[in-house]
Amino acid sequence: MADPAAGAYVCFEGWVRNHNEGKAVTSLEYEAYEMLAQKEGNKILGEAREKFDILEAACIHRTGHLQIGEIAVWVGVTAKHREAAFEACRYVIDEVKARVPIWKKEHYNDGNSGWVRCEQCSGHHH
Amino acid sequence: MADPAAGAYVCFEGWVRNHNEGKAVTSLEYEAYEMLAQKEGNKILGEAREKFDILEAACIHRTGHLQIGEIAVWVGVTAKHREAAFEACRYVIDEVKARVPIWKKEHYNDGNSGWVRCEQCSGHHH
Amino acid sequence: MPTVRLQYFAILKDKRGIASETLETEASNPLELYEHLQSLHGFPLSAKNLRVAINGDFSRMDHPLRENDEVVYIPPVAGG
Amino acid sequence: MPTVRLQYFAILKDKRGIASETLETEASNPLELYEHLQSLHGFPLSAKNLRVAINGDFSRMDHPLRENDEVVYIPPVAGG
Repeated sequence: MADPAAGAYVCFEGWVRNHNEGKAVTSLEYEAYEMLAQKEGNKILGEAREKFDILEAACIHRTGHLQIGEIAVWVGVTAKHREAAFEACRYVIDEVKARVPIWKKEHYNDGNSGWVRCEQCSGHHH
Repeated sequence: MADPAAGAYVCFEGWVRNHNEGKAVTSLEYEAYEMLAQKEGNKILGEAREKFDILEAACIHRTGHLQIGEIAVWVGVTAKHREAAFEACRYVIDEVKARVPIWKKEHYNDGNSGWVRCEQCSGHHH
Repeated sequence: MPTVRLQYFAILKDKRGIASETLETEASNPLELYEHLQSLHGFPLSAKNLRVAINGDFSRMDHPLRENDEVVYIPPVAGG
Repeated sequence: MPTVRLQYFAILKDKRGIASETLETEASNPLELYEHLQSLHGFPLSAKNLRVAINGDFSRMDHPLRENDEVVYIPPVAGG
């Protein structure tokens, strides 16, 4: 994303953390509907370029089984000035989390697991 | 800054860009009152840790002669959740720019140079 | 009766036990089809908590199903 | 008359032509000292655009100067 006109680079990384909503998490499993996830991700990046005075925006989301401390998602934005870079980076990660068809299953230290944001579902299962 | 409890990492990098206020910039020269810059920088990081629910905050500012595209300043923040990480990162860079005794001289492509934020000064000089 | 191809993800894949299937359906739209599948497989999500994609694009739940449509139900997403 | 050590940065260093000096002064505080130096060296910044540090901490412009104080005038900063 190097650009001689860029004065600001803001990045967000989502790291697999060892807890969620009071539960000890041992690892995460991400699954994506890849084709639509790519399409929706690109749409979000295009929106960011339109809404904010930025030079470039990019995002990578991993899938599969990830351990504590691993990077699950990265967003990077360059801009002439920092305000737009911060706002656009925040916009991209918020929209990615809300709209892109990616799901995560948490594995807990008691051996159980559960799909996140699936509270309506029939509870956790082995 | 690795921490198993961290779910979010936000960073800001200030890059030397090739223009400022309509002028073509060829390089920058940073000068710091180092001892006070360190002290004031640490104070800002402490404030960030108090104000926001973060795990760690750090900042590095380079000095000397930097070329276009080089990193001049880096801020990194980890937190359980991204909101606090974004807010704290923004806070740190804003305060660093406003309070830390570091100055920059821009070198322009016409051979002139000038200290930034020194508009009251007697104009630019060879 | 159109023949459609279904792909399952996340909780729906776990419950169905397979990642995809092709079936002939009397349902005229994704909502009707989901309600039928839910009664067969005990999917724990109600249709109002789902989105649907047809042929790789988000679509309405009452969009008519056509022969060879690729249908994917999207449980609440949780990337990041 | 205290003897103080001055360090110059940025535009002030450029104008003064040296990075530091030690001098005896009749000025009772940093403001008076700056006004004296400004008249000698033609510093282009007025005192109201400066901050001052004494012995490595930000200080008031009317803080009394003491023997061996380290005085640094801080032009508008521009990090980042």
